[in-house]
Amino acid sequence: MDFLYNFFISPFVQIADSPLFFVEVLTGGLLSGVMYSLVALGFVLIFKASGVFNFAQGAMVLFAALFFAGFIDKGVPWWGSLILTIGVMVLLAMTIERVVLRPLVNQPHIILFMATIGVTYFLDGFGQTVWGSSVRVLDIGLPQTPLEIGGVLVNKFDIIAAVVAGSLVAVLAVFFQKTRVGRALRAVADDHQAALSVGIPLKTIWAIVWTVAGLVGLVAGVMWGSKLGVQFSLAMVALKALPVLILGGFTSVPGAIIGGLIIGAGEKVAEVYWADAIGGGIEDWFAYMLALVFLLFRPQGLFGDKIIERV
Amino acid sequence: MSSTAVSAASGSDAFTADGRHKIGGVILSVQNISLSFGGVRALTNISFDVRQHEILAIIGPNGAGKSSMLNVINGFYHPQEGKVIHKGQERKRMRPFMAARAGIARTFQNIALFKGMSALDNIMTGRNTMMKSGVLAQAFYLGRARKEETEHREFCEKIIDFLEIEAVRKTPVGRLPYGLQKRVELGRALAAQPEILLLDEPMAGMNLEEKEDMCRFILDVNKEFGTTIVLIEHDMGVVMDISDRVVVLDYGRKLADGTPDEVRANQDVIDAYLGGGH
Amino acid sequence: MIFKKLALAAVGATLAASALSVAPAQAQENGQFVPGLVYRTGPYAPGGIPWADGFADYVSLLNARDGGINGVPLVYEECDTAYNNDKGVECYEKLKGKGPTGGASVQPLSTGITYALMDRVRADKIPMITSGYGRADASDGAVFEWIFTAPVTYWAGADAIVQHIEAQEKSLKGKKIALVYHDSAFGKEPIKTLQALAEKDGFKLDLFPVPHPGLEQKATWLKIGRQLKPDWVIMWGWGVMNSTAIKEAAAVGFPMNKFVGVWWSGSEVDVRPAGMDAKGYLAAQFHGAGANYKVHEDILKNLYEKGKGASDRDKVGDILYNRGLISAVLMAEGIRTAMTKYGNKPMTGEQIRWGLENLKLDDAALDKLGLKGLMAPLQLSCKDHEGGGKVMIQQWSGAAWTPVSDWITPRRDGFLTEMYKESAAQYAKEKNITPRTCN
Amino acid sequence: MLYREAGQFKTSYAADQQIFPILQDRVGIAVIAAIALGVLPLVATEYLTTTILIPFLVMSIAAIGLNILTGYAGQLSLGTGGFMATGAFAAYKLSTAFPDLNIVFVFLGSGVITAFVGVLFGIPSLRIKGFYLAVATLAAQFFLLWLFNKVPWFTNYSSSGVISAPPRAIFGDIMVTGSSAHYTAKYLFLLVFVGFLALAAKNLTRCHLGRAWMAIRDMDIAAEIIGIKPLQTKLSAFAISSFYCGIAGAAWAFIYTGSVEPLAFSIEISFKVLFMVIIGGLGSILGSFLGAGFMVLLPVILTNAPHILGLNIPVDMISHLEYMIFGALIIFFLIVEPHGLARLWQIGKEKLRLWPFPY
Repeated sequence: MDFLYNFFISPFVQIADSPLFFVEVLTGGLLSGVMYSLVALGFVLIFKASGVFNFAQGAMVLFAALFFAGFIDKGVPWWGSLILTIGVMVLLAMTIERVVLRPLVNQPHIILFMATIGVTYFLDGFGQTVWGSSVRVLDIGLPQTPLEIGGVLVNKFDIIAAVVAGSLVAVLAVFFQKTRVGRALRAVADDHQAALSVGIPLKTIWAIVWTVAGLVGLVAGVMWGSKLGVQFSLAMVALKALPVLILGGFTSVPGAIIGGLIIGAGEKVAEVYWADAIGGGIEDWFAYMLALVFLLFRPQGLFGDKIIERV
Repeated sequence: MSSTAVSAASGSDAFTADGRHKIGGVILSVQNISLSFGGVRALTNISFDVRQHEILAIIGPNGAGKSSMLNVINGFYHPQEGKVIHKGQERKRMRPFMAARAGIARTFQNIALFKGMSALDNIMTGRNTMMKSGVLAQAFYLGRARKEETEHREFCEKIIDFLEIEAVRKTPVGRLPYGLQKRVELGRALAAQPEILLLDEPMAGMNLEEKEDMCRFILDVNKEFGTTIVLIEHDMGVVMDISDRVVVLDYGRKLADGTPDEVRANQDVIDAYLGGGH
Repeated sequence: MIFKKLALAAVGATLAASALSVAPAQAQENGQFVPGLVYRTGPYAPGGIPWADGFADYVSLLNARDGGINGVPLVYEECDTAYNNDKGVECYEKLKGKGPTGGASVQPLSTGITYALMDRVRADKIPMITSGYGRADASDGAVFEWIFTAPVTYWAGADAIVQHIEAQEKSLKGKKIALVYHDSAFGKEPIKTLQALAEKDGFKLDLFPVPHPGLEQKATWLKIGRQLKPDWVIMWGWGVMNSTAIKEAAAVGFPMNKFVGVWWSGSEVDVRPAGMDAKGYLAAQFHGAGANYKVHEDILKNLYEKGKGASDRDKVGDILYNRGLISAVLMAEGIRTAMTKYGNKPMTGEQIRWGLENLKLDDAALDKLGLKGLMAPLQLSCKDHEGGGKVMIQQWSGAAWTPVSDWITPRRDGFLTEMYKESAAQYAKEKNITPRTCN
Repeated sequence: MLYREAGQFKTSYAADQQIFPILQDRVGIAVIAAIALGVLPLVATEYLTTTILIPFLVMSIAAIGLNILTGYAGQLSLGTGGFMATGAFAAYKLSTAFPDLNIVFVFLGSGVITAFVGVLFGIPSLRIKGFYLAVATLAAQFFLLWLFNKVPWFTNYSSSGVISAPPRAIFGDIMVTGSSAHYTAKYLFLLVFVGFLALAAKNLTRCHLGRAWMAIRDMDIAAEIIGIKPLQTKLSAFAISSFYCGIAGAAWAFIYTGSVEPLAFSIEISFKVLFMVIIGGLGSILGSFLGAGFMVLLPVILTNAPHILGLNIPVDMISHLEYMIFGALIIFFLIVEPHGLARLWQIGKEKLRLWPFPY
């Protein structure tokens, strides 16, 4: 009985009691969801263009953040570090394309997936070899102070993160819709062979898409890094992005954003209101369960390409 | 070959002079079938009967809805209207595996073999529905499991002999040439000892010699086991030679239904189909 | 293709060859072998590195300054566990048999590895020292013959923190205290003690588990800071969870001077990433901070001025560095005590256990070691493997940790000791251990 | 020449359906079994047994389990760690609730319990496929760990949430778990267990259940059309795979480490087992062993290699290098032989049939 009350009644009583707090939790959740979306975006870009489930995206976030923070620590001004890190990420994308993807072209998806886990290990080791394993403080002057808007407490940092994510999506949209390279990327995403037959070089496209994913990783790395400090644990944000990915669909940029918002808001509301009923610390699995429930109704995610079965 | 495949018919009056099973009553009947995919009509108001022991060909140009028709018959597609009556019983909405268990087997237009498995294993999967040994018996290869494996293996070896693919029985089918894959697929369907066998373009992409072999196999199957065969085929020569009756589809509608000679004479068919290409 | 084959053959051959030769090489040196299970890599490396440096530096100091312990040199070898249980076991198995007498003692520096090694050290007769981590009930030496929890356990730490809060609040009756903890064996250790204290002192305890690794705590802190509004928050965190918690606490406006972390949540690496938000944050410690002790002077003079230090010079005296140092002191003094009975030669694990059980570090001894003020006096026995260590509360000023309390003595008699005994008895029953009799 | 089957004629289908139809294979297996049972226990040091042989055997069970699900039935799973944890905690509950229950039945029982849990989390596989399913199985991984962490009943209300294996014996007084168990006894007990499990897995995969799995893997729609029930087949794969993973988890907790907390079965374990399966060879029982051996040996070798070569590299650098080499080797192996070590072995055998003649 207690459980039923705690599960079905008490949370709603609490929400009704203090709607302002609910709004606060919801806002907080949506804003942290944006941070997940930032990471999920990188996954989507690569999957869309090459069908590779790039598990190394988390490691790329860490890698980019390590180099960025590392250059700043070495006394390079932030814009210099940014340029240098972009250079590193371009180099990384080209290397991955040459060393990993090209020899594995036409292999089953699971083999490519495994290869990206190999890349994850390599990057984790390489980044730490170069920059060490200690925490690096990354202060790019983002305010952390709380802000009250109409009685609702929000964090300035989270708002900035949302703005950054929004701009990133806008930039990506322009890139995909308006530029020649972007259109080529979309063509490749739709049909590899058709793209090849009209003369779009797959290798270049892959290098470009990995670069773009690397840059998205850099943005995510800088945001997460200035939140948590740059350290090994940053690579684990990938695990927060995966439910976002399946919820939104592997192939959809808007899906990554909407998925992030749903997951972020869902897990915060659940943790605050339902922890009494089922025990706390549920954020770890709740996002996955939420995504799973959505998947049972839409096996391709909210915005993923429809799966057509035929014989 | 074992005679377990022979269904109801028995006695000498069940056979024709050349040793075929006499064509019997209606075994499967499709009535007023309409099927559409998100507004696109694939089949419109189609009705025809399949009689026991006959070879029925479904012909028609590309996109006429032939494969969709087979998919309706074996329960993979669910028509919005109409019904399928199998052995006198109207069929409820069902999953495809139920059709297989009710004695309807098929092959596919684009070969749908299990590429990672050997030819023998592919054919053995055709008999999976008949194997009942439990997990533990299988795990330790004891009693029933061992007996079953050996018995069914013997049956499958007969099919392998019949289809003349002894040399490749242990080869993964992904490595076999196209013609042999088609044979293995036929073998897999035969292994289930079906009453009705649906063949979706069994001769597509074959050279003359391979086609002749395949025709021989189809006729032999029909003759030896009395298996009712519904096949889709583009090669008019083949269709007219081997089938007892022909159903002609065009743009999801039925144009004609009758013996090869009747169909050949049908003006609609000549206009829509034969008149064009042939 | 030929290249491929050659390469494969080469890899295969290397694997085969090395597989045959992985058996641990026996150390030839005629010294006391000291195994070091450390983690300088992995998600918790920021905390593992300074500890390992402190431990290594003290061992090097003994060798450089005194030629070892009573003339027996210490042979130190590290193995990286990456805070990973199976790697920890592998390291332990690799190092335990080295040297003429085997590993002197093992300090796994992880509650998970501690659990994984508990059965093994008993079978191998190697003392395991878990300073400020591991199982609290292992303080009962009658059941846990080979495990030493000196100077303090988590339960003692929890009690000391509550004592400090009581001292600030005068009375705890009706107060609300929240525990934010790493949802693991480590984080759950203090719960039992705090629940007992809540009942005794009449405060209300709320539990907030944070799933590993603790990157996201917004919901937790919204609940604490905006809904529950407790009087105090206690944190049992580790790794990235700490700095995240401090930031989120600041984001909901929770006052830092009402926020106390356990010693694993109270080092420089935890507060620095949080920036100025962390100013005023409190932490319980069982040792002092900074490099202003005689032992540091010796380390700087004997090691760093000769370029032989393990760490950066400015990191000497960091919280976790000092903790590693103290862990090394306990082991070294255990060996030294053992030598008083068994002679000046490399000691076996059993002899070192005797040494640890007869270890007495009073003010005079600490002064002689250059540790006066860095840690509280200790005395261990067969029965008591914790030794009466004390806890102090320190505050982060934005640049350094400064003490804000005196040494607090955890209430062991009649409270913690009883709890240790009860819990140890249950363990003994489960494991079919007959407790030995201590006299 | 060495590996020639010419002259070995099969006169019946039963003979052709033996588990190892070729004489040389039978001899090889016998030799391996003799070494594992007779020689290794005598010569292996404690270090070799406890840090290489035992984890190798434990991980082999898990790899066979995952190989059944992913390699044979084609369902990609990242929930192995969660299922192993289920096995460990089930074994703990069984052995503490029924102290007189023989350890063999404790292990089997924990496998059965895990099988049920596996079926539960396998249900979504009917609708969800590929990477979507892989990520969805992470729900099992995280939820199960959380559950064991959260509900004190699973740990018999231990305050820390850690379980440790109670001492148990087989044949009256030979201890195989707990601190007083001799490492050789543990090893032999586990070895026999693994032997039976591997044999069972091999048999299952060559009987009709195994063919149904592979049919679903290779082309699920065609499989359904020829009469294979997709739900039952997928769930049976989840059940049997989880059975193996459960026993692996129980063996991990009881025989390898002796005590565990749920975090020991974190997602890293799931990835590790997946690596074993892929490096060893999808759809190969032998490959499961090869993969497990590779993954257990590689880190040990990498950690010890600098020492053996006489290089003095700081431990953190070794660890970093280990990561890099590990990652690079995985990519290297995938590029050179995406079908895994088992395929390499097969190619080797084909070469040996002809050797020393080129054709």
